[in-house]
Formats: sequence, structure tokens, C-alpha cells
Amino acid sequence: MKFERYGIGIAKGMAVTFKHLFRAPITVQYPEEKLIVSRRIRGNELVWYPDKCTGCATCAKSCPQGNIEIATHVGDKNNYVVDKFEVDTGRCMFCGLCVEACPFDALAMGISYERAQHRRKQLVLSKEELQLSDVRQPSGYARPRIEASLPKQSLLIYWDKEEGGQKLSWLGLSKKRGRGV
Amino acid sequence: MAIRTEPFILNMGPQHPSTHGVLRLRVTLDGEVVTDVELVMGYLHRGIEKLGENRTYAQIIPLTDRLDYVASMTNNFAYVLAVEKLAGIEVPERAEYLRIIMAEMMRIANHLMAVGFFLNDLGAMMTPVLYMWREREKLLDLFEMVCGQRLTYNYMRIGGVSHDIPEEFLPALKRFVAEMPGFIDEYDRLLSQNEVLLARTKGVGILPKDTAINTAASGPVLRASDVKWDIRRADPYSIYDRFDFEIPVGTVGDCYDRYWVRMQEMRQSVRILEQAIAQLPEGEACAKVPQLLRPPVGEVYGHIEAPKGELGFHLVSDNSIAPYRFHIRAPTLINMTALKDMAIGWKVADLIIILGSIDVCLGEIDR
Amino acid sequence: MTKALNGEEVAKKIAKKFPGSIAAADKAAVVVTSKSLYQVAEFLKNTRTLDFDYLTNLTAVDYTDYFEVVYHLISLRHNHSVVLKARCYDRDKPAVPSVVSLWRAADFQEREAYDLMGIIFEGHPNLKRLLLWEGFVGHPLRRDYL
Amino acid sequence: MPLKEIDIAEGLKINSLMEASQQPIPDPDKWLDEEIRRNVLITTVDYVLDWARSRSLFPLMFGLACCAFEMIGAAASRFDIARFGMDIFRWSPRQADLMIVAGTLTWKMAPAVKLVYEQMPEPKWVIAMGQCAISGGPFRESYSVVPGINRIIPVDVYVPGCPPRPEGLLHGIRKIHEKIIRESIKKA
Amino acid sequence: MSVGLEHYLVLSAVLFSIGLYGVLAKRNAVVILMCIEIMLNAVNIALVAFSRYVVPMFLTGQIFAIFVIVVAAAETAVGIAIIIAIYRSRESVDVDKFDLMKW
Amino acid sequence: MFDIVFWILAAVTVGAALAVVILRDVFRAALSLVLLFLTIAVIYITLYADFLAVVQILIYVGAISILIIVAIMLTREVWHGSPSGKLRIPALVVSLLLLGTLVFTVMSTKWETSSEPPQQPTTAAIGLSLFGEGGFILPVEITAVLLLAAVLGAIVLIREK
Amino acid sequence: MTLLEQFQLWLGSIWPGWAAYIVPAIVGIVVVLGFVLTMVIVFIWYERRLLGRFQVRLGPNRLGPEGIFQPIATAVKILLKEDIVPTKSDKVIHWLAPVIVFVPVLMIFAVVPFGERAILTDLNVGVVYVVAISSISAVGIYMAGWASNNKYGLISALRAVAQMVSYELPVVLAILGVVLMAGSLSMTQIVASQKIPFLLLQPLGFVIFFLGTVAEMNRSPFDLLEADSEIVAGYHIEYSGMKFAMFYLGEYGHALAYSCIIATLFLSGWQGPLLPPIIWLVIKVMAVFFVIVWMRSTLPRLRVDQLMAFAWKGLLPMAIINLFIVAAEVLWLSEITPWLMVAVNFVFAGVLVLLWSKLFTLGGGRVEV
Repeated sequence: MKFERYGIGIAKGMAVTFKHLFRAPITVQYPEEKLIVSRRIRGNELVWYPDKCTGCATCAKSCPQGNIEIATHVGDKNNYVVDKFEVDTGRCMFCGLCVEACPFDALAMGISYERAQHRRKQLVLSKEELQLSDVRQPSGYARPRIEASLPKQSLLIYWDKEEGGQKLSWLGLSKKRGRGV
Repeated sequence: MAIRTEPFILNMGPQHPSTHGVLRLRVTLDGEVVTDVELVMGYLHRGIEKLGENRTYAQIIPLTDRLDYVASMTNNFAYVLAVEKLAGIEVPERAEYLRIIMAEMMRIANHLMAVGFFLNDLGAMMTPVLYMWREREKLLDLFEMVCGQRLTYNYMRIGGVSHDIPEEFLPALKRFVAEMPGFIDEYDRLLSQNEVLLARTKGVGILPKDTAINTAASGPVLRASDVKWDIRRADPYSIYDRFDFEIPVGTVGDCYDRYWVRMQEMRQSVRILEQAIAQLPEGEACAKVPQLLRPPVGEVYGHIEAPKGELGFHLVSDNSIAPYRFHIRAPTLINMTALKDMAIGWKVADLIIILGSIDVCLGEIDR
Repeated sequence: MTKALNGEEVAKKIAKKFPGSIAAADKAAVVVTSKSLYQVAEFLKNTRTLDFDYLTNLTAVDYTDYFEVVYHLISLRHNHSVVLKARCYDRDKPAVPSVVSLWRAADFQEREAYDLMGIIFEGHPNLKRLLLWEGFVGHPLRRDYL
Repeated sequence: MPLKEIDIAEGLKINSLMEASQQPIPDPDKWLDEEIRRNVLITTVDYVLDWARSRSLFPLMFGLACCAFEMIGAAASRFDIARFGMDIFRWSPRQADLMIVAGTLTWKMAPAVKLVYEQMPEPKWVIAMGQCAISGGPFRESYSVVPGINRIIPVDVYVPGCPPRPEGLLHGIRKIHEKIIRESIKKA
Repeated sequence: MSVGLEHYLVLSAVLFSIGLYGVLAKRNAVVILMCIEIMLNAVNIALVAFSRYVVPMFLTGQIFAIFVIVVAAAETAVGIAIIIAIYRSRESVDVDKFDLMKW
Repeated sequence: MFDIVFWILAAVTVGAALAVVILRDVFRAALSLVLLFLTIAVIYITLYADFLAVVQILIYVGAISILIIVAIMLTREVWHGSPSGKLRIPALVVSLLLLGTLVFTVMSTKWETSSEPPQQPTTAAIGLSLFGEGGFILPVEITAVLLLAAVLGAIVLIREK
Repeated sequence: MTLLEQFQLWLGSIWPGWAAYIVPAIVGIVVVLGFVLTMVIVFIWYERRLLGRFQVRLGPNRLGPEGIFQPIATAVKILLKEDIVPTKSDKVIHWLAPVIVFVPVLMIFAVVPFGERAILTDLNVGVVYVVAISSISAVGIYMAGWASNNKYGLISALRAVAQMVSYELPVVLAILGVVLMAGSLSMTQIVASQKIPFLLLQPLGFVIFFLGTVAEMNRSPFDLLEADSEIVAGYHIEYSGMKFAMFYLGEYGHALAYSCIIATLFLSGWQGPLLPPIIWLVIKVMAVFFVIVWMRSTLPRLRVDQLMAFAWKGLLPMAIINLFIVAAEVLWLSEITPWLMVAVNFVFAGVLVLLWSKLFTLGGGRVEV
């Protein structure tokens, strides 16, 4: 192989990297600033509405892994009362098939993705833990009504925040810095 | 002139930087020259084929995501096409277009990774990967927008796609399509004429045309060896016959050609995306399909041109809700057959870039 | 568009050359006896009008009373395809001849079929487990494997 | 042929490991219940040490499957794990502190994981990233998949998700930091 | 008695003797080569010491030493080439086995 | 002060030389050879030959010892060790006799040492006497030819037929 | 007379002789060591941040202002990590290797001039001393690769030997050009004689020296010793804890040392207007290191045989020709005007590079086995 191009190729390549030195870094400084996720995000949890659920177990049947454990007994008004509704989020692959299958909109994907735990047991969510709360919000996956109420996703394609993109600080200096644990 | 030394066996992998996962190579070396390669795989064998026999047709779709995890959308695509062929299901027009858009976006995303990690194997200290990852990140944003996940999409359904696209999707995609050729040009400037890259890849790991055909190599590996065979053209599935695009082919089949073919295919994919966006019709995104599909007894082999090569699904139905037999024709597994021909006589460093130029994905090889 | 050749017509051609080699034939596929598989494959590969130079897919299906090995063949030149099948009825030691010497593409796929389905490909240069490890009991893709 | 013998020996190793690890190893989580009671003398040393350790974890690249791509995504420009001082990805277990097991662990791979874990010098931490690593995930019923890496090695932090987003992984890493800060020099 | 020429010469003699013993007694060709290097270095010490103590205004001794170093480099290159060539045909570097004139 | 330095150096040098001869592990023997070269460079410094010391490190440590280590690697004789031959006792006798003779000669000779200060710095002086007028230019040229011949010879020997 | 000697002389008047001899030495060593360690820390931070910026990301920025304390945390952590010695390794050599890699790096700084008289010792063989000392590291790397009893380590060690020995020749020849112009081997003399930086006077020599030193300090695109995509971590694959820290610091120390040498030999060292000399030196060193990081962030790695071919067929002949040209110019041109020499040299450098691009092949292809 000859160096027939006199190193022009290398020079061009070096120029490209040099140009990038003056471009804004695309980094999101995660713990302090967070991306707005998709409105249809399938976060790493499920949200269950006990009032809407009839205990029909369609979700459990549609789950590819049989991961939803549901136990019911017949109540006094000839309805099913849910005794146990348990999802092992350490096993669920968040495919969303259960949410799509639910005929009463009683199950939704959650938004949050920060669900790391120190203990394996903490990943198994009981029916109390699965309910709607401050930290457990439903996403718009297969739920168009919720979807419409969520903020727009921040996209990397739009470089400016005004257009709906993520914020880029040109110099990339860190202004916000938490205690950093 | 070469100093002959005693051969020794080097065990590369299963945890090695350049095996793109958990591939293991038993390399017999003479000095630094490779005299024999034995592939040991199965370190990611998850038994997807067996699991598929116990799941309904719809429940298999999430599993196919995890085959070639760099290009999950095309796996979905190939699978649903095979099932639709088996059950004879008509797909709405809009869904067809959406599928094509997703598949071509996926192809760009995959080739970005293939080229980037190929450069990483060449030792370019992550920079090309990170530039290309930036573009891939944009695509992942779009995928996330339509189906809520960044990597395992579970988007296609038998008879269409799971959701119609949100209204902010098309403007963003148009912007991406407009910007992307500029970025590809930039990568071209960064890489394509770089003397070091040329010196490392030109003439290295040549796969002759007849060997490529005999080993049933597919995808960019086959096309780099000057075989104009692209299933999108040779056996048009879905609505690929409506688009105008070229099939880039290489000349000799060396690592540079494989790299070059991937770069060109990205440009062609951008072209297809442009046309698909322009032609996208209104309508339903999914046909009415019974939740528990029971296809008639029979068997079908559906194949598509996945980014890595010919991805085929061989399904046998016994008219139950789960397939009787579910076989995946994984492109990279079969592309690997030719690795030995390409690698013997080259140095360890070359073996690594040859492996990188095949663009392996272990999820698909081992299934 | 890849033209799928009618199995019956291909079967007729094969039968003319190798009488008694065809076990069954329908529109979709040609089923040959496992004894004559290698000759038929050679014939399909080397005949000018057929010219199947590209072995796309090789797999095996367990129909509980017999195993079926399926070959999907394509001719890149004529752009047509055919499905070739062979059956073996022995459950303990199902065997078909290997086609690695014709299509090297069969190398890993035959090893995979051996590994997961337990079909022995006679004449394969290196027939050992591909995905599972030595010492794994059974062949998981058989229907009777739990 | 010697290669054949190597294969058989490896197969035996896999089978014996399979038999030996039928029960999960309990999580090393006692520290969660303990209150922080530290010797005055050691405290400063502890503080400096934990400060250094938590802020410059060298992760070991252990991408097994899909999750590896989100792990690389976390290292790539957009999420840039380097901000936490983790930009030096080591491939040699000897120099790593944190093993991020990203992806499905099969029984065939298990001896390698165990070996690599044992090769890492103390103190070391393990993140199980993704459902497959936590519990086998979608492939739990499969004949060749380890149902959770806590059968093989102790896990400090479980990051659920299939695969988790890069932010999810970063959150898991911050959980590891939390643990390191609470640890005392005596244990290490 | 402060250190003078004699000390260096004795040191040189000791090193030379050790080298000689190695050359005579050792069977590994590479080790023999190493012992030859020791002997050459011993000679160099003597040369430089003479230059320092006997004719300090001229540097002839040092120049001789430089020549010795150059020759030693050439000798090592050729010596190692011979050893490797022999090793290739005989699979050994044991000098006791180099008893044939032809290899 | 200077005496102590000399004695330490002498001890290290002799020890390293003995290690080269005695050690069974060839790789370690080669490393003690490197140590020997380094101490000899320091000995040169004590003799006011600074240029020579640097050359010693550059050529012996930087090139020759590495060449030897590579030869050890390529011939893979490390595991066989470095055994002594049949001639061990005669060799010991011969070298001890030689040592005795040399030491006796050194001690019994009356050396005519000069008390002039050594020339400093040496680099320019060496250059002048090598290349200057009335210098050693002819030997330099001959050495150059020798080096060339050695390189060619080495290549020819290593080359595979 | 250097500052240190002056200090010694002054001390000799009030303290006994041995103290006056040892104390200044210790003071000098401590000062230089302080400079080196600070600069190494800065270098690690600088490279990580700069590499981040080249790759459109941020790099470490959370520890202290803009992440400047990051290398300190890294260093503290590595130092206190468990030190593993593999069972089958050669314990003594395994222990010794990092020392032998690290110490010569520090020894180089003995002859780096930080100011007009601020130098540890003004050796009259300064430049050759630098080359000689840095060649010792190769032995250390070889020992590390050998003692680890790891095949990757061994491959890396073999590569180290080939690479370092090969690139020593062009480096020395390029230095000779500088020496011819300066008329001295002493570093202070070389700096003093650079009215015009030698970068302008012999651009070709600079390029050869720069590439050669980048190869000697094993940085991309010549980082074959640690080529992590091929041989994982190379010679230090089995090292952990303190010993790994020594390799790690040694790597950056090496980079710092060679950046200092390049700045001294070709960029007129500490000389510069207005600012104090040490600042000028730091600025120049940073500029040199910037280029090194820039190359690292852009270029793919060469293959072993290409690397050797580049040294023997590319750099070595060019260095020889460069030496001839410089010698001729020193003989005939230097009296007239230095600027004519600059012009002539740039023309020569251009012509030679163009010519060599045509003539020279990187060699190495498939081997029939």
C-alpha cells in the first residue's frame, strides 16, 4: 500500500475532528438535567388502577412470560375482587402487550426508568406498590388520552431548545453540579 | 521474509474487546500470523427457537427483538412478514409504508454501528463510533417516539404496526433525512481516504466471489464481493418494488469494500426514506387480526434483506396458536462460515478487522 | 421476484436422472429419500438449467414419527428457488448425508441441526456441538425434550 | 485431538457449575440496615478513600447481549459516563472495580463470568443490568440460560429494564456510589 | 589505599574470568553469547581505566572501547542469527548437540 | 565517598556477572546481564567517561540486551534452563588460574599512573580523535564495513529458504 | 552555572561538605518531582477533557472545578486497590517491571531545562542521555509482558521490543540534525542557540522526531502495545493496584517527558517574551500534547509490520537525507542568513515527503500458510 495521497486523507480526517472541537457537546448532564422522554415510553414499571380492574386476567394471559400473578375471588356483587396482583419487574421485559390487551384501561406502562435497587426482592411489586402515586405516573403507551396530556419529547435532531430539542451548552462547561454522589 | 516460530494457540474471547459480544475464537498463531481459526459460539444461546414453540404468534414478536439487537425493527419485520405469508393476511397501505420507513431507519442505524465499531477495531479510539452514535441516537429518539423503547421496539404487529406515528414524527424524520447526507459526507472525509485506514483495509481479508456464493454469505458481505444480490430487488417483499434505489457492490471483496458498501447503503436508505415519506398515505395502521391467530397447516419461509444480510424465518404451523417449528436463518451465523477463508494468513490485527467488517451480532448467531 | 419452482416439475427432472429417489413431491417442495440426497443435491447444483448455487437455509423439523431436513436452495443466476426435503425415520440415530462439500454454507447449519435436533450428517468434516456445550444431555429442539 | 479434550473439560466445568449454583447467592445488602457507626480515627481516611473510590470507578466491559448496547450508549457522547470519572473502560479484569453484567448469561458463559469476577481485585462491585441478568428475563424458562446472575456472583445493584435506558444505568451507578460512600475501610 | 588503577584492573580480571567460566561451562548457546558480552565489557573497563589513569590527556582507551562496543553489537547480531538458524533446524540451542559440521 | 561508590559498584557488577553464569532461568540471567551493563555504565562515569557511559546504555541496554531477550523468546529455551556442560570443573580451574595470573600480574606490576586531571568533557575530544586529522578515520570506516557485513550476514542467516 | 550549583556553592560556605552536596540534590529532585507529578495530573485531566471535546461530549467534569480533581481520585483509588500477583507469574520480575518502566521516565527530567539556569544537571551529553535512558523502559515493558505469564502480554512484549528498537534510530538521527545546528549536545546550549525555533529551521527533522517519539511513547496511532481491540491491555494486562498505577503514571510521565523534549529541541524550550520561562515551557508542552491527543482521537492504528515498515522504510531514510541536508547547510549556508535556510528546508521537506509518498510501500500482506 502506497501513501499515494501524500497524507491528504489524514489531513482531511484531522480537520473533521478539529471542527468537532468547536461544536457543542451533545451531553445531557443526567442527574441534574434530564431528557424529556417519549410520550409513549415504556418505562421500567407498570401502573395499575384497582378501581378500573375487573380481575379478568386478560393481561396475565397475554403476557409472553406469565409474569403477572393475579388471584381473585368472587365478591358479593358477583364481581371479581383482586386479592393479589403482583408483577416481578426484575423479569418483565416491558413489551407492553399486557397494556395493549387490557380491555378496561386498568393497566398502563409507567414513565420512570430510575428503578435500580439494591435488593432483588424490591423489584417484585405488589398491588399496593403498583398503584398510581407521585413517583409512579402512567405513560401514554396504548393510552392516547394520557399521551395527549404529556409534554413533548426532547429530540437530539433539533439542536435548539426552542425547537423542542435538548439543551446544548456550547462550551460544555458544567454550571449545575450537585454534590455528585 | 518471515521468521518462523513455534505455533501457539491464542484464545480470544468470550470476553474480548473485539469479538462484538461473546464470540470466542481459538486462533492458532505462528508469530503473529493466523494459521487456523476455530469459532466457538453459543455463549449467548438463549433457545429462542424452543421458546417460540410455546408462545402464541403475537407473543413471539418481543422475542425477535432480541435476536439482532442492533437492528431489532428488521427482525420484527421479517417475522411478521413470514406470519402474514403463512396466514394470508393483507396489510394496510399505510402500515406497509411505516414498516419500510422503520426498516430503512434501522438499516442506517445498524450500518452506523457496523462502520463505527469496525473503525474501533482498527483502533480509532472511539471517535468514529461516538460520531456515529450521535446519529444513531437521533434515530433512537425517533424509534422511542413511536414505540416507547430505544432498543427493543416490539413495534410491528401481524397485520400492521402497533401504533400510528405521532404527529411530530414526520417533521423530525424529514429533518433527519435532510441532514443525514451531510453527516455521511463528513464521515467520508474523516475515514474513506484516510491513508491508515486504506493501508489497513485494502486488500485485507479478500472474499472471492465464488467462495462468497458457496458459503451463502449475504448482505454487504456478499455485495462487497461483487455479487449484485439484494433481496429487496431480487425478491421484492412488502412494497420495495415501488422505490427507486441502487444496490452498491464492491469490486474485490476486501474489508474496505465491505466498509464502502455499508457507507453507500446508508445513502441509498436515505433515498428510500425520502420517497417513502413523500408517498406515505393516510389510513389504518393495522389490519383486524384475531388476537389468537391460528394459521392453516403448512410451512413458510419468509426472508428479507436485513442490514446484516438475509434474515429468514422458517415457520411450520399445525393450526394451533403457537408455531410448530420456528427456525431463524441468521445472516451473521452463515456469514461467519467464510471467516476462516478470509483470515488465514493474515495477522491477529487483521483477523480482528475482518471480523469487524463482517459485522457480527451475537444475539443473532447464537439465538 | 424470485421464482419458486414447482416442486413437482423439479421432481420429474430428478426422477428422470435418479429413478426411485423421490419420496414425495408437491407444489412447494421435493422430498427425496435420504439415501439419494447427496446425488440429488449435486444434480441440482451442477445442472445448467437449475444451477442452485446458493444454499439459503438448512433446518430440521421434528414431526415426532420422523425428522425432516429442509433445504432452501436459490439460484442467483436464474433467480429461482426450490425447497428440498429429506426424511429420516430413525429416532435414535437419524442420519442424512452432509452437503458441506457442495455448499460450504451448510457447515454451521448442519452442526446446529446436529446440536439442537440430533440429526447426524454423515461426512461432515467437524460434526460437534455448535451452540451448546459438550456434555449437554439431549437435543432441545426435539418435541419430546422438556 | 487436544481441542476435543478441551471442549469436554469445559463441558464438565459448565455442568458442575450448573449443579453447584441452584440457589441464588444472598444480596450483600446488610449495610442497608446498619446505621453508620464509625471510628473517629478512621473516618477521615474512610472519607478520602470512599471519595476516591466512588468517583473513579473503572467499569469492566462485560457486554453480553442487547443491554451492552445501552451500556455503550451510556458511555457515548449523549450520556457520557465519563462525567462520573468512568471513561476508562478496562477490558482486563485486573484493573476494573465495577462489573456491569449487561445481557443474558448462559450456562456456557457462566464459568467465564465467575472467573472474571474472581480475577477482579478487591474492592469490587457488580451491577446486574437488564432483566436477563437479574432473573433470566424473557429467557428464564430456557434450557441454557442462567436464571439471574446472582446464582453465580453476588450482585450489588439491580437495574431493571429490557434494556434499561442509559439514564437507568447511570441511576444504578449512583446507587453503587451510595453504597461505596457508606462502606468502611475495614470491610474492604 | 584509595581506589586506583589496580582496583579497576582486578575488577576487570574478575569479570573476565567469570565470563570465561561461563563460556567454557555453559551449554546454552544464548548464555554463552551473554558470557562473551561480559568478557568484552571486562576488557572495556580495563581500557577505560588505563585511559583514565595512565594517559588522561588522550582518550585512546575510550575510543578503543567504542570500537569494542561496535564490534560487540555486530557480533551479537550475527551470533543470534546463527543461534536462531541452528535452532530452527535442530530445535535446540544446546551447544553439545551442535556436533555436526552440517546443519 | 568515591571509594564507597566504587566498592558498591564492584560488588553489584560481580554479583550480576555471577548471576548470569549461575542462574538456571535464562530470562533472569539476561536481566542480570542488563543490570551488569547498567553498573558498568556507572563505572564509566566514575572513570570520567561520560559519553562512553551513555553509549554503553544506549547500545548495550537499549539494543544488545533486548536482542538477547528476543533470542531467548524465539528459541524458547527458557524452560530448559541453562545447564552446565561436562567441562564444568576444568572450566572452573582454568578460569581460576587465569584470574590468579591476572591478579598477580596487576598487583606485581608497577603502573606508571599520571596525576594529570582527566579530560572533560569527552564528547568533543572523542569526536576529534575519531574524525579529526591524524585520528582513527580509517578504523571507523573499516568498522562501518564490518557492521554492514554483519547486518547482511544476520539477514542471510535468518532468512528462510 | 545552574541555579542548583549556585545553591550548592552557597550552602557549602555555611554547612559541612556532605550536607552541601546532598541537600541541594534533594531540593532539586523534590522541586522537579513536584512539577512532574502536578503536570502528570494535569495531563491526565487535559487528555480526558480534550478527548471528550473531540468526541462531542464533556469528559470528567464533576469533581472539583471542571473535574480537575478527577485524576487525583483515580490515582488514590488505584493506589489503594488490591494488588494481585498471578500464581503462575514470575514474582520478582513482576514486581520489578513497573519500577523499571517508571524510573527512567523520571530520570529524563534531570536534563530538561525549565529556565535559563533552572535545570537539575546540565549534562554535556544531554540529548544522548535522554535517548539512552528512555531505551531502558523497553526492558521494563518486556519484563512486564514476560512475567505476567499471559499470551496477550507476551505478544505485547514482543511488539514493544520491535517497535522501540526500530524507532530509536530515526529519533536519534533527527536529534543529530538539531545537534549539528546547535553545535552541542547539552540541552541548555540547544535552547540557547534557538534564535529561530528549530521547528522552522528543520521541519522534516521535527516531523520525524515527533512521529518517532509518539511511537516510542506508544500513543495512537502507534499504540500497538496496548492495542485494546487486539491484545486487550497489552503488557499490563495482569497488573492491578499500585503497580498498574505506576504503568499508568509512567505512560503520562513518558508523554510529558517527550513533550518537554520536543518543546526544548524544536520549539525553543523556555524561551519566549513577557511570560516567565516556566509558563512558556508549559504552554509549549501543552501545545505538543494537544497534537498528540488530536492524533489519538482521529487516526486508526497501524499494523505491526506497517509500523516497522514505516520506521525502516519511511522515517529512517528520510532522517538520513535530512541529516545530510542539515550538515551541508550548516557547512555552507548558516553564515548567510537563517531565513534562507528556513525556506530551503521547507522546500526540501515538501519534496522529500512527496517523493517518499510515491516510493514507499507499507508492505506486509497475506502469508501463505
